[in-house]
Amino acid sequence: MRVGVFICHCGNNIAGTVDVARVAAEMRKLPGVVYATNYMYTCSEPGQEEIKQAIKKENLDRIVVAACSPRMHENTFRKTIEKAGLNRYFLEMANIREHISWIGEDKELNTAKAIDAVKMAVAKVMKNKPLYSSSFKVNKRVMVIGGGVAGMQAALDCADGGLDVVLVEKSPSIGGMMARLDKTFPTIDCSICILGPKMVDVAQHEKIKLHAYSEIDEIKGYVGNYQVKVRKKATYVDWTKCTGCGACMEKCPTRNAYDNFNFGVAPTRAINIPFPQAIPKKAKIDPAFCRQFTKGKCGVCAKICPTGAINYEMQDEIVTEDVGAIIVATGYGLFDLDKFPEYGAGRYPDVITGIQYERILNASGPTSGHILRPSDQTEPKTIVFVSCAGSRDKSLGVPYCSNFCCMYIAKQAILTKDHVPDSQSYVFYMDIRSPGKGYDEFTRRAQEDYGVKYIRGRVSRIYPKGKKMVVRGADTLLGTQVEVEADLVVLATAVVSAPGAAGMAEKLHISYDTFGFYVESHPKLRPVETNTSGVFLAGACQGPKDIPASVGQGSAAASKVQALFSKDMLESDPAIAQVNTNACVGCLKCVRTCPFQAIKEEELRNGKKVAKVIETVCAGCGVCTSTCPCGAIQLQHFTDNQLLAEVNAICQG
Amino acid sequence: MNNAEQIKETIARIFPDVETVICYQQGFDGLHATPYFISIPEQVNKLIWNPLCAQNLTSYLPSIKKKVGIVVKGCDSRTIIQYLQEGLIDRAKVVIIGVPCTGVISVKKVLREIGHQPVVDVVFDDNGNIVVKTQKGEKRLAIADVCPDKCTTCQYPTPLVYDHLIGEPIASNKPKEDVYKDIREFDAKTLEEKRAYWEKEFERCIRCYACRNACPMCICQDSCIAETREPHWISQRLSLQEKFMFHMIHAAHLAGRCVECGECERVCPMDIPVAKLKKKINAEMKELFNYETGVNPDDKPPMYTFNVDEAKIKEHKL
Amino acid sequence: MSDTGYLPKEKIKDFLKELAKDAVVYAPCLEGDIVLFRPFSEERTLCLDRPANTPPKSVIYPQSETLFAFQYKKAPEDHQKMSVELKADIGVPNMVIFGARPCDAKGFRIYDRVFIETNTPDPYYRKRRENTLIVTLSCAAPSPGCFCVAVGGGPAHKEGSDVMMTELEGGYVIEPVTEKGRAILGKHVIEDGKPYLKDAQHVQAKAHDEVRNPFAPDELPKISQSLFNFDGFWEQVVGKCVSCGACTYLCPTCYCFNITDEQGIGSGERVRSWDACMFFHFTLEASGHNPRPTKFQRFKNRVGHKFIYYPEKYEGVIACCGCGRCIRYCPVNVDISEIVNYLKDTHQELHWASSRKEGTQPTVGSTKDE
Amino acid sequence: MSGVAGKELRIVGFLCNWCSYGGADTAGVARFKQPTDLRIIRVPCSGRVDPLFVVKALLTGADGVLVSGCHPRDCHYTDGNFYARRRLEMLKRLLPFIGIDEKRFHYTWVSASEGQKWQQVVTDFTNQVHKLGPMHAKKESEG
Repeated sequence: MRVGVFICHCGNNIAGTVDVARVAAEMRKLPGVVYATNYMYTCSEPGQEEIKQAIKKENLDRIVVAACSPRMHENTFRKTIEKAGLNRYFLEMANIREHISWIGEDKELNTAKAIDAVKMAVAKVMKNKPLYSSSFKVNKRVMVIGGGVAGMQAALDCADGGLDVVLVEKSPSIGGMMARLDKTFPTIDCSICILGPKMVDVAQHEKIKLHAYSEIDEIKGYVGNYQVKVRKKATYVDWTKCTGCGACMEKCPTRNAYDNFNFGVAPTRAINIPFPQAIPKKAKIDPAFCRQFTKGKCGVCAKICPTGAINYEMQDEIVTEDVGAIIVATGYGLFDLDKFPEYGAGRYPDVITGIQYERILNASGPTSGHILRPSDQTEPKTIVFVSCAGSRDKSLGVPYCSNFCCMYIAKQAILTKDHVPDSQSYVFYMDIRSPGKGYDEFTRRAQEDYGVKYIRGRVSRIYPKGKKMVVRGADTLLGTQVEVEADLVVLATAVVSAPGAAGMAEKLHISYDTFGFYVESHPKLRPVETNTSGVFLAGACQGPKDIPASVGQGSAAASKVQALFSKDMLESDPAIAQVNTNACVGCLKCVRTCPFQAIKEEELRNGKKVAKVIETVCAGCGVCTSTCPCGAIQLQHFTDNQLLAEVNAICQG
Repeated sequence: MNNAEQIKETIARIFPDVETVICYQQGFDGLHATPYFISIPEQVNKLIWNPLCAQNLTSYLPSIKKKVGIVVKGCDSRTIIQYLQEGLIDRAKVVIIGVPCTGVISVKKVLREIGHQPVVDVVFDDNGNIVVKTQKGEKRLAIADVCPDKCTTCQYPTPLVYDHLIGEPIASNKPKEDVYKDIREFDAKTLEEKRAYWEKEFERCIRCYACRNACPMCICQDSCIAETREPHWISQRLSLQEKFMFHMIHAAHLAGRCVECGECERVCPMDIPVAKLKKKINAEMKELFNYETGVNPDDKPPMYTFNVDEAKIKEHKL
Repeated sequence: MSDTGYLPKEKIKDFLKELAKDAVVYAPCLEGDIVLFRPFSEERTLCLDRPANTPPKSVIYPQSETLFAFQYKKAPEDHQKMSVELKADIGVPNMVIFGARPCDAKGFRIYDRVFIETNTPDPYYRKRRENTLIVTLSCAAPSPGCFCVAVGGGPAHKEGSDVMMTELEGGYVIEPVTEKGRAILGKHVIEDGKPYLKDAQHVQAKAHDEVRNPFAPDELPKISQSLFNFDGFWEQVVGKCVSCGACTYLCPTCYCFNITDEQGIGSGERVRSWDACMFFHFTLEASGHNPRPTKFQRFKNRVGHKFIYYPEKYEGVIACCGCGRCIRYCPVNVDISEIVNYLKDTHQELHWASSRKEGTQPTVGSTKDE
Repeated sequence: MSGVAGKELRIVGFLCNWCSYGGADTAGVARFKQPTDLRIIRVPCSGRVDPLFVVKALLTGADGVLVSGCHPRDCHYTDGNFYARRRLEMLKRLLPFIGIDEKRFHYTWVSASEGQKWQQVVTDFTNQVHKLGPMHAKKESEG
């Protein structure tokens, strides 16, 4: 065996706190290691070239690269050695940057640790075996989960690229949060005016199949071959018959149903079409409010419906969609108002959230675009906006910035002035965050042209005084207490992960962070990929994002899918479980524990019963290997002997 | 003995439905019973049934492909149930002759009592005693005093599964809470004491693998990782470390599977209390998952399943 | 100096201490309820009233021994050049096995033929053997299952021993067997044993009569080849065998071994360790093929080795000393003497042959009575 | 021989690739300083960690072993860490029975985003093992 070891300086990142030359010198002493060197930037082109040259010149057959995390560059170096004629699995990486040089302060200890890490990698690489991928067919259909602006963009880009798209939307209409906004910053475009045509494009695109009011029940399979069970929730209206005429909604006797679309700013009917531009424009019954369901009698809509679309007996329907990739664009949620007792939110009708104010501003909203405060439907003259309502507050579990509130507050303040010229808006803020193109100019316009008063400080309490709401806070610039008597208070509530985000991640086998936002493959370089091959992210499900960023990610995710689908066949990861039929005793405990049902029983020609791995289904977790008592089923590249070699390298030296 | 006659009758009846019946015959001396494979009914006359019939015969079942009859005691029947849980035998291919048991004999304990003398004769009286005659005289021992430890806390004297039951079922008269009493007592020792104890015991191990091969749940047998190089868990050195590792492998692989038949301990030529490790794990399985091996064929062995929320597993704090 | 010595019982510890002055003395000691050969020291409890559970074979032929250690060395000036440095240590102290039984001592003679009396003697075994004095205690009574007299031995058989001791009421009569053993008589605590020799011989003769001979009236068992080669026979007689290694590891005459390289990073050891023909891995080939995949074939080999192959090679000497351990400690009490007895019986042969012809299951148990 | 004599003890870590190995990377990227004793073995999933690896390490020279995987429900392979949890809990309870302090073995869940938690886990566990001292030297003095 001829192992070559390459120790990367990573500039000063590693060499600063690890004596790389000494590590290389120690490696030269190891049997099997015939070449060890250190290099400034091993991942650079000349660095990779050096590896290739050394493989040829020194006749190396196994390579250890000690550098950054394998999560960063394992693939890079696998390709490098492959180009030099070695099997890609003859590479091992020792992570001496993230796990050593960056976290330890003592150079001597770091160096000793690096020596161990590389020694472990050498021990392991000597046990490595060449592995070969097999290829399998890709189902070139893509599923987009979430019909907000990010999901719509992704769906349209994929469909325009010729892919069949299945778009799944949880609510009765696509459009997401953007469909609810009045105008968009910093251009003050009408939100639905720019979104509406896109929604129609989605509805009319022959390559897009839309499942509205549907949820994901189960996802099975792997990249190229997912099977997704979609639950089409019962609407109690046969959408093949419903024309969206709205007659039912008009005649519905229940007038106090909660309006999800308007975030409860005003009630709606028990049967409703969420908004005029809804896609699909179909009615749906809310059984929590419908008298037919709560009282067992009514039937008004059924009588009134001209096409006989009402069906009170309707059940959820499960459909299975086979797709090759999934784009997740499930958006975000908003911080629960009840968590601000000191702001009286939820208790005082005139303390509302930013999104509710959007609906009040919106011409198709419950007030038809007139600014009327919820308590008495009068026009407010003094309006206070409270930014960071929850955001950047560790004690509330939201230490992060919600990204776009500063901007929409400025927009809402400007719009308020447009609607009510004699009004005065105040904004309590921590910092103004306006880094986008034209954004800072926009917040300045609010202050300079629209006379919005920005007060730097936090609001401590909001309480009623007669018809007014007293907003008490600090002005940290002046160092004084301030009190503003407001007619309406708008809280810029924190952006949180979408309800059920964690459960969705679990179905998708992707990671999510402490806050429920999905984790991308790399924060810089793989922003729309996930660690699960074939699953991509778009929009605010990954973290708070404004419209342009969401749209950009939608397109990015679509292009990733296009790239993935540009091949007819995909290469499988050969690091999967393999059965040694000589050693297998056929107890089939692995069949019980495999999370993917990737193992089945097989009868050999001599009648012996053994386990068999279904290669395309095995995901390479290795649960079977640690289940098998006789070591007969081994996860390739992470076999018992390979891991024992590492253990022994540490423990026995 | 009455039971012996009944067993013989039953065996005669189940031929030729079965090809073989596994029961006991007299071993090389009066103190030993040995497994007896009967393939024609006439052989049944050499069958014996007495408290020397301690061995758990069910170990042979998974390797036998043809239809087989077997004589089982209460404790042995747990193995069969565990096999069923794990799908290791086909119930339709086993005819179980269950015999309620009031306790068997530990030959090791008897030998200790008689000073390891060769026995001349062994008889059982009607009062639960074994009378052992040697060159140096006669010794009358209460079976209860020379039974294996497992009998002292036996909860299942009557087989839990059978096709034919010999005699009347017996209920256990041993308190359930005592089953793991020995484990609790041992656990109360200091870490140093426990470590020293095991090192002293395992040092004697000669790696003959009798404990493993006699274990009904050691299904790997020829593929046991204690002997393979691929994977290579332990070396051929005879160090304490290797012996310790072997016994940990044995214990870990029996986690939630050991039926506490005590075969491993019974057969150990070096008198190592190997069953204790497994019993400790069983005690934990009971505590963690309320799981008891070999009592319900529909149970799932706890190491091959999970609950999303584990009621008894708390996250460990540092 | 007399040819016979006598060791009063009360002086036995002094004797051992005297022996221990220039040798490591292995003696049967009580550990819990079992008896093992251990380096003797004051704290240990000597146990001579029954044969030890394990024979003393590991003293001379350890269960696992390092043949040599190896280390890879890199040339300091050129790391591409590597050499292997070997280190073998066969330095062995003087040893005494005290209290072996005649069968145990006879076992070493089985090994001697294989490891010493050959063109390629084994230096490790030879060195230990040469450095070891074997002081044997004759058996006053048989142990459960033993049958030494049936395989050419006896309770006072002297082959393999350097010294033979015979227990009398007050002490041990000491008869040197070899020149090496004769030196014992010069030890301080040893008295003149001539007056006791007759008594000792009487004890020995009495014991000889008490040992069972399962093969009687034959002097040595003669095995019927046709039955030996009939698979059905083995399937019947060893169906209950669990294929463990207790019989072989406790056997004073089993000597099969395995050689493995136990490797670390940059160094390792070549280890010789006992193997057991009852294990599947004993004959497992690298290809995965196993010429003896079943326990029946393996058991047949064990009997064959002891009663056919070894005698064929070494002048009719049976490689079994009849100590009975494999019977006593077998988890399922497989009785090798019973099996050999079947094999030598010509009537049995006829029976097995006829049952084979009829295609019926031959049955051991029922024919034994016929 | 791992561990700088006198300064370090030998601690072996088994980290799942998707969460905890990433969490350790995140901690590194953020330069969260940690004790240097830990040697990390990357495994695809905590479900790959046979408890016997832990035993092997502890018996052959490790003073402490740390296993870390994805949080329950967040396993990249759905169920791997659920199996790991049962197996490792079994081991945790068995160790004191054979005379090994269960504090020498810790299993926990750290996600790829929890760099800070990782720093805490490594620091606390290393301190805990140091408090117990070297396992193998102690054994010699016992014997």
